Formats: sequence, structure tokens, C-alpha cells
Amino acid sequence: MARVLLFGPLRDLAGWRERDGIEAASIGALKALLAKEDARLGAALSGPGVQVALDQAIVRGDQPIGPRAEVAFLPPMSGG
Amino acid sequence: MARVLLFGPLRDLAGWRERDGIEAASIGALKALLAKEDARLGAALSGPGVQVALDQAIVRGDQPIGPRAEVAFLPPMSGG
Amino acid sequence: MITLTEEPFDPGALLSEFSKGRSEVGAVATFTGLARAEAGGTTILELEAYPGFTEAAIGQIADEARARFELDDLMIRHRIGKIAPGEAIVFVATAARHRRAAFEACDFLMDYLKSRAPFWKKAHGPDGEHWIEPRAEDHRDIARWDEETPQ
Amino acid sequence: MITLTEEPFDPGALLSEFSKGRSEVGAVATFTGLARAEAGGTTILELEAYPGFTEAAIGQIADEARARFELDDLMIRHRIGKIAPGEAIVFVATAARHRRAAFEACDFLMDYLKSRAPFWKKAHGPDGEHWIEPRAEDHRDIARWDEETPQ
Repeated sequence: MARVLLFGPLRDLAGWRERDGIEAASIGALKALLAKEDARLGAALSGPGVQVALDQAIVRGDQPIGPRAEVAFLPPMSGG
Repeated sequence: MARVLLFGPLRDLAGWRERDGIEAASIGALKALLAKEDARLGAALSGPGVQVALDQAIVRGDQPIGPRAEVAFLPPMSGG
Repeated sequence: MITLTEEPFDPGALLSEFSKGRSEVGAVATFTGLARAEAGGTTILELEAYPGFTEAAIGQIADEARARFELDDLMIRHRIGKIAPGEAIVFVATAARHRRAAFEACDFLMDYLKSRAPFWKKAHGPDGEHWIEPRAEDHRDIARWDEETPQ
Repeated sequence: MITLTEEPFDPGALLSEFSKGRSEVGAVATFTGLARAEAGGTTILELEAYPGFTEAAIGQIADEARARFELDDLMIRHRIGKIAPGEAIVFVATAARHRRAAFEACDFLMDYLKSRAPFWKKAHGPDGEHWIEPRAEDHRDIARWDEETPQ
């Protein structure tokens, strides 16, 4: 179970910013699930420079997702 | 005839900041006059780093002094 | 103090607050970034942050600034949400005993904020909207600090 | 605008005034120099200027800053007379389209003001009074600009 957050261009692409209660055991499984729903979003989530934050910390590669986890997909940051 | 201004440590040394109506035909004559009155001030006016401004412009060496001239002795500047 | 805010702010009011009562500090440097109208090309700038994550990331850089430079204090205020031309986007203030430390820390913090801080920025103009990436200049600016040995 | 004043001023009020209505500028840097108490060693700082001459000399450096850096505007306010610890001695603000120009011009102006501007500075403390000369650090700071090629 994860809360998923999208930022910047990813939010515009998906048409949503936040979804709660998504069932996925890992980051990889979560990406696969989202890609099945929306192939363009799936491709973008694995696109260049997109980082993943699990409970507000950047993680690399696949990672298990605990209960009530927050997973954020962060496209390249623009600075302020 | 000159108005003479002293700044910074020179003012403290002389005990005055401004004097008007001093009769001197040149910077050199003015220095000599002031040195005659006060030998320590005279030495300080020719001391290291003391610049002379004639009518608010820095001058070097001896210069004639016109009527109603303003002569300022500027010890090394400290910055603000 | 690091604050993200959706409310417009006056950089002058922040400087008044920041510089008040500092009788042992000597030097206060500030930088204010203002939203540009781009001669009518941009009407509104929209800045998105990741609440919590963005403050924490800026906080880490603030700690790095405190470690690199001899600072007494620093303040960072950053707008998020929709920003009109002429409004302040970012305000950074640094206080130090010596001028150079205050300037360099302010410069360092701004280079980070403009190129690497977790914000996403969109320009809304008469021709629609588009997401903005850091300029090449911002990447060069931040790279300056990697080359230097820590001070 | 270059102003010498015997009145205390709030640097924040000057920044508010300076940054207002700048919708095409982007970058405003400021520096504020505050009188230090030196842990009780200095009670009052006294700054003397040569009225007219001092403003003109600062004006020349302001012109040089405008020539070296791509500035939209600048402001310099300098206290003269007796200044209490914690009060602002000098405020410099620069506005430019790009951050680097604003920072560098502000830094350049401060280096000049702290080392070569026509002021004479006296510290009054519990042990009497003494005239202050620029620090070696100030001479080094201003020398940085001589080595660089004009930009």
C-alpha cells in the first residue's frame, strides 16, 4: 500500500498529482502497475533524470515498499 | 586667500578642522605658513600618504592657489 | 531559518528582521530573486515544491554553508505557487563577522537554490505554459563550488 | 543613488524601496555593514567624510561598476558621524538581469568602500579613542579587482 506523488511535468502528463492506497510490494511493481494503466506515464517514470523518493529519501534501483509508504517520482529539478 | 580643511588625525593634531581667509599664493607657501605656526602639524602635512585636494580635486606637487580656493589635507583614508 | 511560502513577501521586511540587534556581526549579505516579466512573455511563474522533502534538502545545503563559511546566521525564504512579475521568488540573507564569508555563503546558497533545489517551475504566458529547466549558466555557477577546496 | 547621512537608517527599508516595481530585473544583491561592539571594546564609531569630495569619489566608482558589470541600477547609503554598535554603517544594493553581475558589482563596490573611499574612522571606547586604518584583508580584497580583466 503506497501513497504516490508526482511532481512537475509528470503530474501534467498523468493528469493527477497524488493517489493513495495503491497496492504494490516494491518500487518496481509500482512502476509496472502504473505503466499498465498509462503506458506514456510508465515510460516517463523511467525516463532520464527521474528520481524516486521513498518516504522522502532518494532511493536507487528497486526497493520493497512498506505499509503506508510515500513514493514520489521527481523529474529533473529546475531550481527555484 | 584660502579656506583650509583638515581631516581625520590631522584635525585632532591641529586642534581645528577648518580655517578661512589664510593668505598664501601656493600650496607650498600654505604648508610653510602652517608649519611656522605649528611645527608638528607642518611635519604631519608632509607626512606619508597625506594627499592635497585643491577645490575638491587631488593635486600633486606645488600648485598656485586662486582666490577663494579650498585646500584640504587628506591623511590616508580608512574606508567606511 | 528556512521557509517556503505561498504568500508574497517583502525582502526589505525580512532584511530589517534579520539585521536587527546584531551588534557583533558586522556583515550581512542578501540576495533577492524577482520574477521577470520577460517583456510580457511570462505573465505568471508557478513553483512547485515537495513539502518536507524540499525544506530538508535546502536545510542540508544550509548546513554545508555553515560548515564551509564562518557564518553567524542565515535565512532563506522561498515562494511556491503562482508568482506575478516583479514579486520576490527567493530571499537569502547571511550574517558573518567578515564581509567575504557573508558574500560567498550567500552566493553559494543561491547557486544551489537556482540549479539543484527540489523545485519544479512552470511559466504561464500568452502562448501557453511550459516547464523550465535550469539554464546552462546555473550549472556553471554551481560547478564553481565543486572545484574549490572547502574553506 | 549615493547618499551620505548622519541619521541612522534601516537597511530593510532601503531594500524595500530599491526592489519595488522591478519586473524586468531578476536579481538584487545587497550588503549591509553593521558597527560592531567588539565585545564592549568599541562603544561608538565616528566616521568623517569630506562633503562633496567623498560623494564624487564614490560616484566615480559607481560609474566604474556600471561599466564593468551589466547593472540596471545601484544604491549606496553611508552613515557619517557617530554610530552605535549594531547600527548600519553602509548599505549597497545592486540590480541586474543576472545574479552574477548583481553579486560581483555589490562585492566590488564594498571592497572599494571599505578600503579606498574617502572616510576617516575613529573608534571611541572605554580605553579612549583611536583612528582606524584599513585592514590588510581590505587591501587584499580590493587588489582582486586590479588583477582581473574588465568584464
